[in-house]
Amino acid sequence: MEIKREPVSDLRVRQLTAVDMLRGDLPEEDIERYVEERVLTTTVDRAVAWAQGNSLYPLTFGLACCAMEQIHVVASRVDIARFGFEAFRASPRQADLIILSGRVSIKMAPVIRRIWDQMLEPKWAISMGACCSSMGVFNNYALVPSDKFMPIAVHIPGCPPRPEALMHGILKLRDKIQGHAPDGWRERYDADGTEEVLPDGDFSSADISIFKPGDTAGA
Amino acid sequence: MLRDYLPALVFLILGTLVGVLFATLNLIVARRAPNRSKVEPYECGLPSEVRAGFRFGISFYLIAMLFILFDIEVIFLYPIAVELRSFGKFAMSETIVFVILLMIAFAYVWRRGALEWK
Amino acid sequence: MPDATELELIAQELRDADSESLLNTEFHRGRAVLVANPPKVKPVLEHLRGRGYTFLASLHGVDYYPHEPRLGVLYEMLDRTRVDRISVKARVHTEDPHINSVVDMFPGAEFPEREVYDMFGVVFDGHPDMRRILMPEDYEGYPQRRDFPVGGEPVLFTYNEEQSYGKYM
Amino acid sequence: MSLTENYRKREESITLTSEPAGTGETHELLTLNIGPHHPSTHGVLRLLATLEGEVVRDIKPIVGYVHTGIEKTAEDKAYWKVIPVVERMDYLGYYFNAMAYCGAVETLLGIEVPPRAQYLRVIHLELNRIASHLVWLGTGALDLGAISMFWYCYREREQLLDLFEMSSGQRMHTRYFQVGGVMEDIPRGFEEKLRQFLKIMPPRADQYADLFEKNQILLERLRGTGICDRQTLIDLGVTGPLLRAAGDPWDLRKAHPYSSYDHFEFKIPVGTVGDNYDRFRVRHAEIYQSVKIIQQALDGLPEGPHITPDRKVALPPRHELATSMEALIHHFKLVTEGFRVPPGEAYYPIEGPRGELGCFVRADGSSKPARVHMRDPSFSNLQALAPMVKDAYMADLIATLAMLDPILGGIDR
Repeated sequence: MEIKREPVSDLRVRQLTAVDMLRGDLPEEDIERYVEERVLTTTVDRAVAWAQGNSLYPLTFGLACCAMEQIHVVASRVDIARFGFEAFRASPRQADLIILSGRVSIKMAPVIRRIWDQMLEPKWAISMGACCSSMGVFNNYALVPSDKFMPIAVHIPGCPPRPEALMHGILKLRDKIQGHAPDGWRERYDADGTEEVLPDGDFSSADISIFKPGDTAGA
Repeated sequence: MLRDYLPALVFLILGTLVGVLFATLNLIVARRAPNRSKVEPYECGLPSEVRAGFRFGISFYLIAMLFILFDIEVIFLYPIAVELRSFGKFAMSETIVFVILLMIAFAYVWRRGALEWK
Repeated sequence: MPDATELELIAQELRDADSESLLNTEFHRGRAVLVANPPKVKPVLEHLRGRGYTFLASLHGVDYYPHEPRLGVLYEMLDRTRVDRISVKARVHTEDPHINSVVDMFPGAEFPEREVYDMFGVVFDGHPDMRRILMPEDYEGYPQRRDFPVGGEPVLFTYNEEQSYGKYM
Repeated sequence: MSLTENYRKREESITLTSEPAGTGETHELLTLNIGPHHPSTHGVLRLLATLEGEVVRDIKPIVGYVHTGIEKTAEDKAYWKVIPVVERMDYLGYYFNAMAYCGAVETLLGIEVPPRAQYLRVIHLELNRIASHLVWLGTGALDLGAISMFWYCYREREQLLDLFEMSSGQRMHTRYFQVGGVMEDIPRGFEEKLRQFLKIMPPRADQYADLFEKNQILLERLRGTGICDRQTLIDLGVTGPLLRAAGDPWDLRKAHPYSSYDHFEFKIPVGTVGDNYDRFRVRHAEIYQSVKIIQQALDGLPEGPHITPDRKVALPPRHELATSMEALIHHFKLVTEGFRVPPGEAYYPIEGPRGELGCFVRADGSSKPARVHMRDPSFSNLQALAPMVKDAYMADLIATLAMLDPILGGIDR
């Protein structure tokens, strides 16, 4: 009489391999594959980057009209708390992301540089809005583009950018922190020949700072 | 006899270990990149206006002491409140005496006007 | 708004009180302006306050660049009971840009006068705290004057990429 | 002498540390910067406060940290290109800035705004007043610790910005007002959405009142603090809710009606004591009045053009360009050089959410304004901060600043 054997379930197979593995008579490469499936191999940096990326503490810092849209990012519709960034810290000592939301006047630039210097080390800066990235609507004597005195990680266009745009910018920063940075427009459209012509020598955007760190002339 | 004090000893050691660890871990692991303005005090983004030899007023100290006094009183009530049934009547009366004593102190402080801010 | 005739009446009163206090009166699109002689601005404002214009709505500077005297200071007076507005204009040269401050009559004029000094360089004598208000303390030049360049960076194109001052710091 | 010492030397005139450490009755005087970057200064305002223990003895507001030279940029643009620049001054009352500027240019040009455009302008002005008051209420209560008020206020503000986006395409700085009227007529679904909003707003405003009136801490902190009598406020040039809270019913919408405000029937909330609690009640009551105005304006919205038919000032509609030659010439003239305004000066005051917002425009006959100056209410209201908080506690300073509702974009221009 034919014993009706039910199909060998995947669970059954896993139990048998586990038993063999425990008894030690699993062939060599099967052990390798067995461990491979179960252990998430990573490096310390990627683990730290994963943690930092997912829990950025922004600084309560608003300059002008973009700050009004930045407040909307915290409000209930475009809720930044879904991604873990809603703990806005008031003091630069506890914050690791500064969102420059608004126009940076020449009187405010040394103050911002000083706050940036007083933030602790894994720190990033988002320049929100056209006025902050490139003096936007007011190309005049009173404004300073923020990447002239600060290393900026993400520029967000718009005047003011929508809260969703700021959210998108912060998520782009998170990808950048976690190692898989989205490629900029030059890579996306492989626009070779439009690279920024920088003078030779090692050159980081913080070096072209008009105001030396800690210098508050005019504050 | 010594054995039943072992948990307290282990608890003590673990407490100090964790305390010291949290205090010093930052000094060991943290990435240090000091610059001129990072070491200066943070005062709303400007060089601090507070002069070096500034002496805080006595009222702050007074308020702090009063707070500690009455806060510790509340902390003492917690363990009693948790295990009141097993302690029995004696603990209840003991707590009442304890609270009355502190109420007297509170009345004295209130009448002397130490709570109003000068 | 005081209509043309009432403006002339006020002007006539002022001239009777002090002959060279008023230089001219302007009436355009319903806006009455008394052009006052700069040293005599305070008596004119005092007289207007007597007539009921007790609220100094606004005090601001204007640079009449091609026409001399260049720097103008305008006082917008408001009579709150009759809801009536009149303006007083005083024009000074850039060589000696001095005018009396009205802070003792209208305490609200302190910030606007500092702003006119900051933007145009008109010094208000008798002002309690004559300093720049909007620009940094050590900023040279008066930005709002017509001959002050608007500044800002030239927009970079391929033909003027070389002169971009961001690069050759 | 390094720059930092030099900085302190030059700042001698404004810091009180130059005198020897003056001692008050019980404490040594402390000069503290409630500076540009501070959670409760509603923008980049720096208050140089001299404290004696917890009591504020003297306060010096120092502004200019967000000065953008807007008035200088406006002199470099054609008349109708100045509107986006001027709108970014007081970034919570952008419709008011545009209204003041367009009013001034229209008086200079002497053109008549069609009634439909006036009604549309009143609707958007009052919606913007509600939005500005919601930001004041949300962040003001946040400063005093009532965090939940922030979430409720910003729920309504999101709906308001949806309405702005529906009528003009953008949430903020919409450039909806044009010289001579409004840019576009309102789309089809706008009226229903606006009526829906008007139906839910008053009950929502009652919710704010419940959150505020039953919160004993807030009432304790607001009643009797930051009092300033009427005469000092008038001398300092203060207008708007601050002056109305002190008992003076001065509102330009009633005193000097512009843009057909006299067609609507609404009341002016006026306080009695003039303390922070009255300021809250006045602004909160203004939300209801604005809803009433919008309701009447929406019901009585007249038909007709949404912008002045005068082709010298307003762009001709697109479909006309294909057929008529004059429209093409007008279009070309306006787009390239813009319209010229005959020489003259105009000062056009309107009632902003914070007080009298007057725009002074001087025209020299060219197609660019020779001078644009905005008399911003917050600029004068900030001067009244010192008498309000003299000899008050530090906590009352924060409450008074929250109820003063300064907007630094308007102060620094």
